[in-house]
Amino acid sequence: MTSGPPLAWYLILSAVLFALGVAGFLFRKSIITIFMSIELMLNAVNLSFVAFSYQLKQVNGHIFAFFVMVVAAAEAAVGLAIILTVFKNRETLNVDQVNSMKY
Amino acid sequence: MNFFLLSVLKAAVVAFVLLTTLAYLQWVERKVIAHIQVRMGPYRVGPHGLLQPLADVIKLITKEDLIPPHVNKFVYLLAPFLAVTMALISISVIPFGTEISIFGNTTWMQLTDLNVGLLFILAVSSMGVYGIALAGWSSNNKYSLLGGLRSSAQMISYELPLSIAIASPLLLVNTLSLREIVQAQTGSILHWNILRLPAPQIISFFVFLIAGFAETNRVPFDLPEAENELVAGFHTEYSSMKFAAFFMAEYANMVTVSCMTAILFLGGWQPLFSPAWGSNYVPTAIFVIAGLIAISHGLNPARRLDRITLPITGVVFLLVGAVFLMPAVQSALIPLFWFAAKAGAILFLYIWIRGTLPRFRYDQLMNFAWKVLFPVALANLLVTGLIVALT
Amino acid sequence: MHQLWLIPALPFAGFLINGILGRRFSKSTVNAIAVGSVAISFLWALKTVLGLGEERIFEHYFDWIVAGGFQVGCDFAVDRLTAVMLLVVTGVGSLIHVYSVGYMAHEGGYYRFFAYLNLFMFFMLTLVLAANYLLLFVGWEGVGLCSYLLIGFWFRKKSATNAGNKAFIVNRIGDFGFSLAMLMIVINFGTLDFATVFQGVAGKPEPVLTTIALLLLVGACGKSAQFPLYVWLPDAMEGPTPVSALIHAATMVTAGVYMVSRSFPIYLHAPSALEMVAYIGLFTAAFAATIGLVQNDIKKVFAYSTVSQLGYMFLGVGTGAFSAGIYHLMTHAFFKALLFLGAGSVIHALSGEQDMRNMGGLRTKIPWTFWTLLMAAIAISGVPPFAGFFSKDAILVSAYHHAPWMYWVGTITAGLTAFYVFRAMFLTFFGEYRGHEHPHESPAVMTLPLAGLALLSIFGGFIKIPVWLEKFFPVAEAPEETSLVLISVAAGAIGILVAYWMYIAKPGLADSISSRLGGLYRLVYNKYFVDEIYDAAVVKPVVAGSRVVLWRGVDAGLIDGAVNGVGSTSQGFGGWLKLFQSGNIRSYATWVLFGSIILLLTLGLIGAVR
Amino acid sequence: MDVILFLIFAIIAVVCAVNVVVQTHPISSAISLIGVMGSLAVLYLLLGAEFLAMAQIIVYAGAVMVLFIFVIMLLNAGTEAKRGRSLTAQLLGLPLLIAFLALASYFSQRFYPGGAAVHFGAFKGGTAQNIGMALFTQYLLPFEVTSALILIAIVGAVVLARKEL
Repeated sequence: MTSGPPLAWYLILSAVLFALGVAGFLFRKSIITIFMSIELMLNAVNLSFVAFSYQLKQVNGHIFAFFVMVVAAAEAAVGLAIILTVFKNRETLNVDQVNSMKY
Repeated sequence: MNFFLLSVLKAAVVAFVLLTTLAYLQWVERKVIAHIQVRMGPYRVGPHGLLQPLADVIKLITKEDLIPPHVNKFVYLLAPFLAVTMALISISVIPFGTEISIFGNTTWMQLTDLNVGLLFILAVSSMGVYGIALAGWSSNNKYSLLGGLRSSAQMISYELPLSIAIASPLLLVNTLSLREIVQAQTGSILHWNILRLPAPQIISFFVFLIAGFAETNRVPFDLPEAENELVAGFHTEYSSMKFAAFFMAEYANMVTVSCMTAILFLGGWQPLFSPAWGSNYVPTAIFVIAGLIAISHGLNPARRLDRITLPITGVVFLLVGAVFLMPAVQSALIPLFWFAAKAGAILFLYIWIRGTLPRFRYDQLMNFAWKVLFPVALANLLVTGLIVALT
Repeated sequence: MHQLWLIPALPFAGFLINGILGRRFSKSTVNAIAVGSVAISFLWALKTVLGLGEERIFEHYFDWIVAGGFQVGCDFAVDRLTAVMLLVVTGVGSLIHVYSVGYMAHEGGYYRFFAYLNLFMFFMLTLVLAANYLLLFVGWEGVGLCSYLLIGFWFRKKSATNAGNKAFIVNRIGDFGFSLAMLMIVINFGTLDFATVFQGVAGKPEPVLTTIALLLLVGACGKSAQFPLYVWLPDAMEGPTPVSALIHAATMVTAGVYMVSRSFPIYLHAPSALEMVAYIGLFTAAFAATIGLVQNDIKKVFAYSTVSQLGYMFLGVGTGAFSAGIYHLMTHAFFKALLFLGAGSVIHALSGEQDMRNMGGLRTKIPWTFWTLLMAAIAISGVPPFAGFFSKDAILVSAYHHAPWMYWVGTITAGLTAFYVFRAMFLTFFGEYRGHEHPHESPAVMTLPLAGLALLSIFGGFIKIPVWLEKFFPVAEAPEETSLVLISVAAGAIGILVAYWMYIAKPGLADSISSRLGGLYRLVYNKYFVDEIYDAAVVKPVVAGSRVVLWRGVDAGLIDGAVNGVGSTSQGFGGWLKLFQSGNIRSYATWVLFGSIILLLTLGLIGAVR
Repeated sequence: MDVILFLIFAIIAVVCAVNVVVQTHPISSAISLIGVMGSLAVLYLLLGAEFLAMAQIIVYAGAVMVLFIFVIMLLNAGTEAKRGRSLTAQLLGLPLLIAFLALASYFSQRFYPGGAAVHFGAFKGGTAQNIGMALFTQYLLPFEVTSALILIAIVGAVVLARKEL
């Protein structure tokens, strides 16, 4: 029974995935890839929720992860619609060229 | 016996039977379509073309494996692999029959029983869309791309009514495990979900069936590969085994949907009526009648060869009928017979409809999903829920 | 179960149907719904009352408020007091609904009027049926709302909306008193239920009861237009005349009398408060009657008459003759509704003319209206055996036994009442016609209710309310005294004769008297300048205070200053911070990451310390 | 066995996640992301969250990512452009990222030191029944709010994607 991986491994995996998601957000220019990086971060957080749920032997973490999924689905629908609109109007998917919202 | 060994053995048997079924399903389809269109169908390779599938397989394997130069190679190779894997994987949770014992080991006629078996099948089938979508995209061909786009939109749209249609019978059986779903329908046809009181799921059954047709991209929902519009849709650029993989995936999906229909609505391996009323003799009766018909035709042959083949077939049928009478195998084979009969009936329906119905137009297809099937399934779910809650 | 809830629910249903869908209905449909719902409600009330014995009927529907030990239910109850009010409200209400069909026939917002009227009936019946103070208060506020809506029914007229506002605001003062009284009751009794409160009255200290009773009286003064809160009622005549008849004469304004009578156990244990009720009633009765003497607007005359008669009811209640007060409430509902409806018929006949100086000689032109109105005038003057005679007499007798001077003031007031009512009658119906419109008799749908009310005004006095309520109010009935009766009848007769003498026999005498008593006349004619005093004492300071302190000081100085200060400060910061707004989403993300690291560090350190 | 399974799928997840970031073509990133989600689903199963594992595949892999691929195909998004830059992200990004990772790992280690090992099957509270009970009793209000959110998202997506915007 001692052969299982410690809970911290799951959390570190979650942190690594989250960091990779952040990296994608920071270093990529395509809106779609950035959006996917956000999904990656959400997934990483979900892993933490499920791991904590295991640790506490409660179902609450699952519920949170479930709600995150729902929000992510809604966000994907609206976000992709926004991307379509942006592309239609500016003919680019490069976020660095979509920068008119500034001083 | 070792759990792993047993599992591997079961997997091997199931895989062999499934792949053979897939190959012969195609033969059956060609035959049935041919007879619907007053043709003979495959006739040259083996008696009544029975060896045709084998010939096809050999042909596809030995063909040159062509990769067009303009494709995205990785995705192009991944797509058929994904399609066929996702199609075959779902068979692993389907229960074919009851518990059997072989050489002292008792085991279920099912690879594994998950608590969330039904969700598993939904999950896997939802992954199936990638095979087609990616194939369409990676081919770098506008017909393929259109086929891929169409299929992803179509499959996402029809997944909703499909899922909701599944939800209604679940309210009656209160489990997601496929085995328990079947066990909950024990009894005669009146206990199957399709007719079960207090809320017969007839509407749900038809919604599921129609959405299942769409999910498998079968006629009349075969827009992703509409020949006269898109050449051959998403698999235009595929050849040899990769093409065969798509073909196999389609037939495997058909088998999965048929099995699901049988399990969810038609009571899985449960007999049509109670064994007390003699349902155990039905298979024997059917095989004996078929055997007698074959022999009587053999006595008065239409072709020369039939003088030999038909009586042999008849005798084989009679023997099979006799096998069903043996108490030792009865408990194992009779559930299997019922399950195969139900799934086979649905498969025949697939082929039959392909032989009769024309294809939808694309807007009709979408309208049908969102404006007809979806509300109907939702209303049915609501009514079922109300009835279950009130009783 | 007697299904008491049906009585208010029917008008409410009418309100909902007419209010939501009325715009699309034809007028006859609106009529059928509005009148029908009230009429059925009347029949149901009648059935309930006929089955009523000495015991009260109590129905609990659901718990409305449950907070700890404090509990308020949605309860209705019918006892003998309620029964009188129920029949008056639904009966007179039905007649006035029928009348309105004719009166409002040519008005815009037809369905709206009937929806409001039905809503009023609903709230009034809730008020009457309520078995606790809070539910009564719901009805109380609801009728106030409907009064506001109906006074301002012609909302395009500035004076109408102003009058509505005035009624609403003046009533707020009274309602404030009522609310305080309820809070006092909750604190001292722990409940608002009538039965429980009245059972617990006996053991409570008198100062507490007096405070409660006085606060309730403030509420009653507001709703029943008693001095000093009467000022809204004359202005409320801006509303359509059926509204004046129903709300501002027959039903709503009597709610105060009803409430005081309902709370009689409290008042009986707070004699000084009861005395106060009598003083206020007597003063209001005399005061309003004097104003009524000189008004020229026919509706204004009747409005001051209403205030005066309400003062009578308070006098009756205050001198311990609760049943006499209720008696007068009922008869007053009959003849005052009739007076207003008759006045409405006159106004209708003259296409909106209200000034009596432009009337005269209408006796032959609109005979139905004349004869019915005459019945009401006789009834209010206290001529036997008309309705007003019995009830007014009962009150005066009670006043005599309480304090003889009160009787004399009341009797003089009765004389004044007879005078101004007949002054109005003579100015309107006798002499030469002084107007320009062509008078025409009202349709049957208006005259039939007039006839009905006229019958009630004549014979209504024979419904012996004091007998009906004999066991309800544990107060000894004052013995009848023939001499007192004769004196009060004589006062009424003298009033009528003086009116005849001044306006028929010697026209012009009135003008010469008024010019001779110039100062006094102007004082009375301008209603003792009460409105002006209020304006100077209350309204002007409030407006000025709002302008100087709240607007210039708080709003412009403090709030605007703070807002502008925040604005300019942020502008300063923003000039520096805008450098971060590069429009590049990835640099934003970097800063978010930076912030989250700091958060993580902080939380982690806190966790490590713990 | 648990360790081996964890390591296999953790490595797949990390490799796929790295792939999401480094691939220049959106489709490749998307396929890699599906890989991450699939391996996460297996990790959920190991943690006893069987319903969530299936929901992960159905919702994320089966619906959300299909939408992504659909949009990529629709826009025919090609390889990422080289133009454009963000100085802040370029300069600060990497150090901050490393700091974040170090902190997160340090605190995870610190607050959950090695002892609590994860065994498959030790926690059985993640069945559809458990989730359903929690969702429809304790979390009913959030659940209903979620349905409103989804409705709003549908309307928003339809409005945004209309042709004449």
